[in-house]
Amino acid sequence: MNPTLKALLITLALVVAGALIFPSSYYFRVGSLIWINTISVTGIVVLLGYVGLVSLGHAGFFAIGAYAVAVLPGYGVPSGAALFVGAAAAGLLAMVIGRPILRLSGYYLAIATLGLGMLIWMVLTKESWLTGGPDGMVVAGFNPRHWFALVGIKMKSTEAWYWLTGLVATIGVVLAVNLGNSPWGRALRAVHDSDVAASSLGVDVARAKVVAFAISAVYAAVAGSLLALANGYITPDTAGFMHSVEMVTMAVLGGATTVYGAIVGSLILTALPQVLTFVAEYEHIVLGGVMVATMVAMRRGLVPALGDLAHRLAMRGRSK
Amino acid sequence: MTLAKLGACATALALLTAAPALAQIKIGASLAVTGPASFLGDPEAKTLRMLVDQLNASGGINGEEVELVLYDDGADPNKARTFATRLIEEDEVVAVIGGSSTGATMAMAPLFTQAEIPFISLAGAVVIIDPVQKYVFKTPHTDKMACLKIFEDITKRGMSKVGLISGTGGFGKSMREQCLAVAGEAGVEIVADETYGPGDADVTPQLTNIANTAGIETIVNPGFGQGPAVVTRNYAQLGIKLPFYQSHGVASDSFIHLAGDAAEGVRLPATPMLIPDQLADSDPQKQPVVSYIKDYKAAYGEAPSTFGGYAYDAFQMVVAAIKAKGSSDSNDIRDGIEETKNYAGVTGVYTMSPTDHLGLNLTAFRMLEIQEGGWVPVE
Amino acid sequence: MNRLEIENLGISFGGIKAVDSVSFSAAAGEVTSIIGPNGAGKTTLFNLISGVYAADTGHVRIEGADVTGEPPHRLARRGMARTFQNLQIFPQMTALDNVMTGCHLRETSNLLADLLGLPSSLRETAKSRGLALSALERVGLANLAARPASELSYGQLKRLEIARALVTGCSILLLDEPAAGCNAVETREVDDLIHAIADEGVCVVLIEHDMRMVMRISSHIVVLDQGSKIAEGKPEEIRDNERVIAAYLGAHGAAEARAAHA
Amino acid sequence: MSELLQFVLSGVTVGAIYAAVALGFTLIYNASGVVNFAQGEFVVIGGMTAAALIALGVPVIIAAPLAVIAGTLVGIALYRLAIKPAGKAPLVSLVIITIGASIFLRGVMQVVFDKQIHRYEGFSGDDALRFLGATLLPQSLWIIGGSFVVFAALAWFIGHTHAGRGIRATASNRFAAVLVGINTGRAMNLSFALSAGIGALAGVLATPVTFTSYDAGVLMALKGFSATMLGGVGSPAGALVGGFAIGLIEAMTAGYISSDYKDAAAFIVILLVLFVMPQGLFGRRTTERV
Repeated sequence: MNPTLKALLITLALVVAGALIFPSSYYFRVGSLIWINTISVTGIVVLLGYVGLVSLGHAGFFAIGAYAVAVLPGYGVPSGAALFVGAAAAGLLAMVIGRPILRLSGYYLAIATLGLGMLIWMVLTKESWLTGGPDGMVVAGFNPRHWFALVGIKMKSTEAWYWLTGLVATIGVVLAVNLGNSPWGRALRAVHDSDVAASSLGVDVARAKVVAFAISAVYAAVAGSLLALANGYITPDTAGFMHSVEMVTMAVLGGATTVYGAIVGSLILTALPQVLTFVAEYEHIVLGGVMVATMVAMRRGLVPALGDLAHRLAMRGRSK
Repeated sequence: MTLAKLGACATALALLTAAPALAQIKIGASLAVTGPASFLGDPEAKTLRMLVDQLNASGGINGEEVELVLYDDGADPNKARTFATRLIEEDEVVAVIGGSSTGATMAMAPLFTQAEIPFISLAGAVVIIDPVQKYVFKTPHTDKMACLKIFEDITKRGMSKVGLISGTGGFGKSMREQCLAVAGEAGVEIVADETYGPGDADVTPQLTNIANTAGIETIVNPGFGQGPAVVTRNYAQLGIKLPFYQSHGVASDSFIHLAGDAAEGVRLPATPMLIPDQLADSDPQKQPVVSYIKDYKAAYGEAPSTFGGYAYDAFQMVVAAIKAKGSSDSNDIRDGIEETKNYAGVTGVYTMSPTDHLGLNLTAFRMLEIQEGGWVPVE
Repeated sequence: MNRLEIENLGISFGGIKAVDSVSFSAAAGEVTSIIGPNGAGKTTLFNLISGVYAADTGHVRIEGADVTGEPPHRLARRGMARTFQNLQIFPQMTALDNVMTGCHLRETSNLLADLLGLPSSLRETAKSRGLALSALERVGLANLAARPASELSYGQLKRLEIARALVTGCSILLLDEPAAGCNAVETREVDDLIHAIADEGVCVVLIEHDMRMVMRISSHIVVLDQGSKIAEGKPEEIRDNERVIAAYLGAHGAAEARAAHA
Repeated sequence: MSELLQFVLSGVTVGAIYAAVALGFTLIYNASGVVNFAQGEFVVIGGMTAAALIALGVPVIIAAPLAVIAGTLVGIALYRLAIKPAGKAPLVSLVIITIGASIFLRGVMQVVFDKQIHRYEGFSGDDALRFLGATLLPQSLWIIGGSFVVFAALAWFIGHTHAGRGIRATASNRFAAVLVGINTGRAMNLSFALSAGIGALAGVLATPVTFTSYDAGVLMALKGFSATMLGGVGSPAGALVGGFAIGLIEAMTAGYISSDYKDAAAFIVILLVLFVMPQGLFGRRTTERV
């Protein structure tokens, strides 16, 4: 099947399936968080899975999107437009800062991106006249149920958010799949496997890296905007180090080489803390243990590992 | 395959969150039991668990048992909002206590307002109750009140030039801004304004700058956690002799323990919980303070902190409202809380009204001074 | 004017001259071979020519234009392509995708079209697929097109790299031990392939250890030893050059050379 | 003048802590190529264990070595249970494994110890030393001395002992090291044990000044990682210089520019240095083999 169509159908099917089985608004709320995370993690897949660059600072871009919809409406920009401004700002910042940063490799790249994220976090924390400081700020009301009401569909806010985030995530996944199978995508994946070979084929490696960095920054910013609007409140912690780590962990746990890894990783790491509330005291132990165990047992992540398993079973079935 | 997993996951969620149907009255809580604000959330959670056990042991409210549904939001507003949804939709609680932090509180408040469930926050910032929201209350004093109380003491001692050194965490930052805002009306002047990070190990550069400021008469340190203890130690290390004020953020014995001898002479506004033995027998707060401390020590082997006291008062007001109204309907409880009059809690004496969802005034704060490793009221 | 001209090219690593002032030129339609014992600096020379390393001294000219210091992707635009001694394939891609990546410079769709999956992007991909399939056909790997590159054998990967370099439409092709890991039959096929490429007018520069192959297909041979050029000339001149035989081939190699001569 | 001296002393005290943490990063990186994000937890394990023992009445002289041993054991466990089974995992997997391990250890400490902030008295008391109008806690001298002793011991160990050479050989080429008969498993075990021990020692020395709590490791790891990368990963001298540099940058910024942005200043300097020197101040410049 055409990979674009396949991605569209699978993601949409998941969105619809969730809506069909969720018994209450609470589930829709968790569902929309899963889709918001899917969006930002899909950006990580483009950066890490396609090009092989590790960023420990993407929460900074996420927060740029979040604060764009929080701050700009106060200056007369409507929320919808603010989302685009935030995404553009994140993409632009990524392009400007990407050139010098992406020359670094390995752990040096990790510390540089980490530093970038921390700097954004610091600005959001200190400049309280604009951002409300560490306690955060209210995000002006925006409710997608009104959109759905316009076309005659009545639903609760949490459900409307679920559908909106699910649809945006679907678009994000489809775009990433398109990219992966396109000329640019091949260039990016070539850089992942061997930047020397890629450049010998005419790929401008520095530019390819910057492009992927910017694309993933835009994904993070869009996710950030949606989270801020859905929560109605935002704090600088969205830019924090642990949030950056969380995004990368979701991608790697699910399988960073494929967008389906982004979906599965977001699903597991978003739902897990909710499941673990009954052992709240041990949540950290379980979460850390899951991270270590998954990486040790399934280095490439869940989706590729399960894919391999299915492949092997199929082979064995055939040989019988 | 992924679909099946999602289904399985949802089922697991449903099973795990399905609560036993024994309890009659469900009270929810979302607190920062772990994470950077755990020294708020941890004693708060312990207090609530203890109070619920006590209440049920003595027959519950109006013969009905109380169940506490408590989640750990780690002071993360995003998590808090999810738990708020869960408390409303899944757990169907009639009232909610919590939000240890301002961020978590503000993220949850709109949901409880919409669901018409009374919500008593345990966080400090004044924005929670100003402007008043119908379903949102809080028990801790505001940081603005702490500033006013400190400035009142400063002017009483004939000083006016103040140096601020505040933590960059939510508490310190918010209180710093309130202090800057009310300085003028309180008759003091902020002549130095420095900050430090929550995990900083040394703040002698900042303190050196403050001490070298011309005309400075006293120093105020808004903040909580370990920061103020580091500041106090550095203060002693540098040999600064100016009068030194801490905030209610460190009103617990562990501050004296961490700061050691350096804490001698430090003043701070605090609740009567720190001085149970020095309260007059006629003091309406004496009885609740003494019994809370006794019970908490019996249950956990350590003294409760001021923060646990916020949870104590919130819970008692909810219980009182249910008893007074003879109903566990959310709107009745809300009305009951708003009608609270002269409730003598461990934090202060509360009188709520439709225009005041905190119900405390400056008298709730006692100005204390640390002398010989103990708390002494200076008024 | 030769298509590729190397003049006094040199680089040092930690005080050791890995390549010391090497000069030679290579013409279009010919195969120029670079030989020398292990550690002679052959691959380092390739890395200098193709822009992977920045040279300390000397110049590289393509069609008379000085391209010294240009990064590899610019040189690729000027028509240079190469393969690698230590394989630089894209193991996570299929064989076909590996070769399609070589079409990068031919592809003209923009990023937005690629993200949105617009027809212009899909057309480019289809065109590249066609080119890549015929290149795979040419190197004899068409039947493995859909296999992940990581599953191919060493000899197959060597040829995969050649196919990938070919689809760039290069006018200068640097081949670093293309026949390594090939059996006799496969070596013969690679041999024919290189001949055919040169006959199309491509300037081929070859590093190879298989002396029979070098003697058979080279028009011109450059001999390196310890970073310096010690001889240069036509195959027969090199074969008979006593200095090369003594300094480079040694006793064992001398016997081999005589066998090739016979 | 006394102002400047005070800022320097503050920077050196804090910098010595960062340097000690960074030295732990360096050793593990040298042996395994892993930057261990759980390094901060070793520091906390050292501090918390010492604090718990001292609170029980154990004298410092016994509590401190026990705390270091506790850290060492956890380090070996980390290697055996998480790093070794991961084999030659890519960098990002190792980052997640070590961060996962740090979250895990934090969870364990929260249960084993508590969520309170802890401190014990400085080894030579808490009375400040004064000279030229500036002050310094005696414990700062312990920390500064400790970081230099660790640095010297590490340099000697790696350069001049059989086991140390084994670690170095394992780092540069594990396969070749096996061929020449070096027990690479032992070298890896040793480097994790030593590194954790260094971290725990840093915690034991620093806790009277920095205090400690179950979740203090995140900040320690961040600062130590920053110092490591500024100095150039893998270089003990780089770790030492990086640590002191960051401590001094923070103190000077707080003293002369703005305490609000002192942490930002450190990150800005790191970014600028890396733009000019992509391998840090003392990092090895490598040429890619193709």
